[in-house]
Amino acid sequence: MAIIIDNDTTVLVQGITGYQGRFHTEQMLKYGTRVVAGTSPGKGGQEVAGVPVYDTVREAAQRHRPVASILFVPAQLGKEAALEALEAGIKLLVIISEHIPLHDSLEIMSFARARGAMVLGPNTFGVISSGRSKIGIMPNQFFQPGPVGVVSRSGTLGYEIVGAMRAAGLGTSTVVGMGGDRVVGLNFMDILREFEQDPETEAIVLIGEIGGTAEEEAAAFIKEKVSKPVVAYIAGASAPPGKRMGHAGAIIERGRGTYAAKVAALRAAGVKVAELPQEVPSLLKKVLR
Amino acid sequence: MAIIIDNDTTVLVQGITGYQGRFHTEQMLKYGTRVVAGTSPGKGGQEVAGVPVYDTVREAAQRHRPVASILFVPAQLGKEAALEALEAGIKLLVIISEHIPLHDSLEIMSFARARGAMVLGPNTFGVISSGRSKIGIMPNQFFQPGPVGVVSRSGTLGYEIVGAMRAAGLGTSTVVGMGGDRVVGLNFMDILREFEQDPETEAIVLIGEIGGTAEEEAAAFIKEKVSKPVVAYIAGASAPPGKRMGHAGAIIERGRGTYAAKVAALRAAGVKVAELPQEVPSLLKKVLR
Amino acid sequence: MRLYEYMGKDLFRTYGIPVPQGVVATSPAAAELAGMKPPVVLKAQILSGKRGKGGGILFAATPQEIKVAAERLFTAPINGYSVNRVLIEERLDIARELYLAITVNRSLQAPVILASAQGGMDIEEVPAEAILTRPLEVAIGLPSYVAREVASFLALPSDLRPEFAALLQNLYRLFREKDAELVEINPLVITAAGQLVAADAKVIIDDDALFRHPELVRVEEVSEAEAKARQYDLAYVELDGNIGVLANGAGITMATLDTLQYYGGRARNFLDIGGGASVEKVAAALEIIFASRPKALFINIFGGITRCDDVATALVEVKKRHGLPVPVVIRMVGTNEEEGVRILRANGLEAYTRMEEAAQKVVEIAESAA
Amino acid sequence: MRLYEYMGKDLFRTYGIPVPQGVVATSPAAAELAGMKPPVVLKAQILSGKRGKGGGILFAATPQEIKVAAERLFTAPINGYSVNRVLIEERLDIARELYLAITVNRSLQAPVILASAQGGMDIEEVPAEAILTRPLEVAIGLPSYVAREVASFLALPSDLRPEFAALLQNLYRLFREKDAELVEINPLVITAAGQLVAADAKVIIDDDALFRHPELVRVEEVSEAEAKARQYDLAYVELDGNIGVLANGAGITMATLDTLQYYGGRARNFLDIGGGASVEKVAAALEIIFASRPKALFINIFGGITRCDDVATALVEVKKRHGLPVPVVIRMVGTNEEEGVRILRANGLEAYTRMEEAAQKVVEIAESAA
Repeated sequence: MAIIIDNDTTVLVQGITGYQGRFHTEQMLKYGTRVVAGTSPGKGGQEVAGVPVYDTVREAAQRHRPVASILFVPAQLGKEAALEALEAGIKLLVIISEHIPLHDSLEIMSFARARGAMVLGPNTFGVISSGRSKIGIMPNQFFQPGPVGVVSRSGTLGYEIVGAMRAAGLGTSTVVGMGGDRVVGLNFMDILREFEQDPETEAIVLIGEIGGTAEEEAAAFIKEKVSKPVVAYIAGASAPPGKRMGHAGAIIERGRGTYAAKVAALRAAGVKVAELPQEVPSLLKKVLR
Repeated sequence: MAIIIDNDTTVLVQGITGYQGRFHTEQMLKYGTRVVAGTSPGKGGQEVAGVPVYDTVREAAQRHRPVASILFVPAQLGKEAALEALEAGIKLLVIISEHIPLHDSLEIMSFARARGAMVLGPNTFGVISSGRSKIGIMPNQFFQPGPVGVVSRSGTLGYEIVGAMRAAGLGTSTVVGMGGDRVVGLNFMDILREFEQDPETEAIVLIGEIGGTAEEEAAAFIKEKVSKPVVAYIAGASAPPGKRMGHAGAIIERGRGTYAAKVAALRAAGVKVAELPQEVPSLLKKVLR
Repeated sequence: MRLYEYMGKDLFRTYGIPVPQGVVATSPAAAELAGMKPPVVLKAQILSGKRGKGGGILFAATPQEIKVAAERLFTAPINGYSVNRVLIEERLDIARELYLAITVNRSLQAPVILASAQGGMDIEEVPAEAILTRPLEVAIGLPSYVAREVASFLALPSDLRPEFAALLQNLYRLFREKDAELVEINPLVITAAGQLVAADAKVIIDDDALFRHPELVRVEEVSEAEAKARQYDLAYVELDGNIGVLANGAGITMATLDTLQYYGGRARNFLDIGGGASVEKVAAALEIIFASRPKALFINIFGGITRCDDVATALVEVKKRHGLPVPVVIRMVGTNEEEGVRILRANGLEAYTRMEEAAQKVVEIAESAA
Repeated sequence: MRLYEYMGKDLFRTYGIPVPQGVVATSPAAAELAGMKPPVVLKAQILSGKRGKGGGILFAATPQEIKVAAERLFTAPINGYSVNRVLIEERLDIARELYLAITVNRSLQAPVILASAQGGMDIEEVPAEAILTRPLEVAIGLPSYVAREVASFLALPSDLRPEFAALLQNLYRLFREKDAELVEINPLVITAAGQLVAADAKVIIDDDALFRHPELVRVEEVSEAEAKARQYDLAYVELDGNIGVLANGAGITMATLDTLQYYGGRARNFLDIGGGASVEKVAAALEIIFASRPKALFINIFGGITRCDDVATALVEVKKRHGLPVPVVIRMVGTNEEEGVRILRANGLEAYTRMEEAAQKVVEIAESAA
């Protein structure tokens, strides 16, 4: 058992006929994901890589009962696509799309809470249970089974660190993308809670960045509730305040969300903080027996 | 243990300084209800029958942690009062007010579902755990402890039947008002489920009326899930179609919600249906050993 | 409050829902002068279903036929309703007829869309499997994907779907913003030219929400007595029996009517004085009932918030003012019962405590008076 | 997108939020002719905090003083910003200063009201217990009871509360309808005459939602390079170091900057080409970086959706077109790595596989060039 997804998780792809949707559907199928259906308004009846396409999520849901959905839709349509999935009973929403308006994200999260559904993202690379199944856009080749759970706010940096771990012989249990937006669904705490309970995970890597207080909250949670060793890397040590560093969420606002504050909080919670991404594997080796 | 409320249930009164609020606060206190606070905008700092009054539910909730709230507010303000209570964490809402607009009720129910809260009403007389506690407007003197659970869409008819039962020596465990509006919170099924599990309840009286399909749904539920004997009385045998018989909910629309259909469904589910309210006690005596 | 078809169509127009070209005429002469180019359809504006079967919808292919049809509609009542207005509309060239409505589902506590490809007939006669029932989340409303689901069910051609989505979303806006209990388009027509047009409009507004809709014209189809009852906030319905009924609480009033019927009587009315009625209100209620000329009056009070002495006092006052025109049978128990009975006795009136007994008595009196 | 104060106040006016009387002048002469009756306050319209401390807010009690103050504001930059507009407003007779804002709380995933009775100063300096943080339910919005809660916390006099409730509800409407990240009134003034007035306005609109707000004037405070980057959908930030950086992914780009710093270097920019960038986009990115005249360029690609060969091709094309103005250090791993390296080699370029090694190298080069 991995966290959030496993071999049996049935997946819907919203926006399956677009370039991204099509490409990643193929990649997910290759990795072993149970992609059962896709949607694309007006394209109902087509197939993508053998996966049937429907006009509406409701129709796809009634026929194939997907548990999760991954969204490859333009940002302007993100809110409707997310609500459509939630209304149709989807319990895990993976929102790849970037630039979804902030107020749209608030509505998505509000309705997801009302429906008791989990959301990853927006602006996430998704989630991968190494060697079993993935719902996301991460390159297949980096993810080898192993004892380390990884949660990251950013994609490529996550791959970079997972790649460095793999080079050092350290595989991953589940790798989770939290999403780079200001408002995202599951946060570090939610995912740490899962890793703490996951028998396959022996150590946890937390990849954060400047902006917001998610890392500080994670630190408080780790102190109280996490017995497994945690290694962290925080991006943005050199970032000036007030500038949005790529991710909508990566901004030091009014003196909050700084690198220093996050590292201090994590260290105080007993987390080993790497100064460079490449230090993560060696720190991991120290904490893993 | 009674259903829905017990001795410990802490109660807030919204609209406590009005005539109705004040009168029924006194009556509830007399009956033993733990009324811990009241609200009335602009009247914060006052007291009603020794109960402290606040401007907002949030303030009252923070200080007194009520679990339930009873609403005595004008219909036009009902929606805001209900949302205020739900937002502040109230888990049982008893809406006495009548004439709350239909779309306002829909919003209340939608938000109550999102918050996992129970709603009785609108247009209910409330709920009473005989001899222990009441949240409602029913006259105190009729309710004596006993083995019969009662659920009713209407108030006075409920009192009439409970009064007839008492005259016949039959007391009540809990008496629940479902509310006379078209859209109400808890329905017969929800309440039957509770009675079925309540060790203090040996038989159930269901008092319905024309309009809607709540009685038919109750009948289906009884057939499947209720082992305790059920006696019913349905008002409106003589009502013509298309006329609203007092209650907003009591109307035969497009041939649906008729007396005949309800009685047939209940009888098919093994329920004894009384032809006159006064027959209820004798039917009860037959089913109670 | 149910709106006349032409009022519903005015609302439709405001909300961007396409309706046929048309004018309202208030007399046959006005119909002739309305300037509608035949072929047209003339529709009696009455609040009754099955207007077509009742002869309330007529077609006219020439100006002469318009005149004849208008005269016919204005002359005789349709389904028992007299006609004050006739809607004259262009005759549509119909390719398909759909059914589309939004209403509230009690069990789901939610708005629902009802849609069927079998429009133009009574929806009651359409088999359930031919009707789509799509509940809506009030927190979300009606996003375009819901419209896509409905369009899919109706198998609409893809070029009509954007238009249909806009129509359905506008209909929902109307439903919400105007506090409707029901908005129904039956039939929703697809014309031979491929246009969507609402050929009929049934809109019912929630009476409890009228206070926030001063912009809506009030449709009053109530008697003088009903208007007076509304003024006193009494729930009153005229019926066709001969026993006047005054009771407190909707459920018990219904049960009172049922009990009378059980013993062979028929109520003249449903009148619920509600909880905690004042002396003045009860007196008004009595006057409304007496004005309907029943053969007897049955007062059934189960005192709770309503106090027996208040009801007794009101009855005695009316008696002193005008006398009691018909025999009165009183059943009275509950709050301040003794005081109430004392007041009645002091004025030569008696009260029962058992409802069946009192009901049997009043049926007997009414029978003998009839 | 942060709005100028005067633009925020225009929005406030549209939403019925009271603001001081005022006019915007674009020159000292215009300020003189604006016809504002002293006493007034003149406020430099710049997107900087702490304007007061920076000399950007001046008072004038006579027409002569208006002239002098306007000249001063237009002459010298304030906090490093040159002033193109000055807002001249009536001077308020202040009884109390409050703080009021609506923004988004990331942890709660919800809008929050922030309110304090200690207005007029930087909210960062107000102790937490003097600030009310009231989360809002988006499904519900801001009903009057929320306004009552806030008014209660601020201990507003009861006669001001209806006015305050309206103001707060209007502020929330603006926040939602205009897709704001922040609406802030600091100070919200209670005048000696007992009126509520928004003495300042800070409004930040969500850039991701600008597409649905054609009605909002675009405030552009970006360099030419930033404007060009935006056009190519590149995330670009100018910094003050001397090593140009091009990487893919926001997190890895930040980490690249941090790694350079770790080894004693400083980046000239943050530039994230995003996922799956085309040759054309990468070429544009390179041109933007070269135009900023760095001493060296660091390309750090961890290929995933982005293909190494595409980046290599773009670099080679730019090289062929203009030559490479500064030394380039490349780290390249991942998708199509081998093909990318082959293209580079064929054009006399080498690539590292380890990020630290490459970072150390480029820092070294930049140092020696400086």
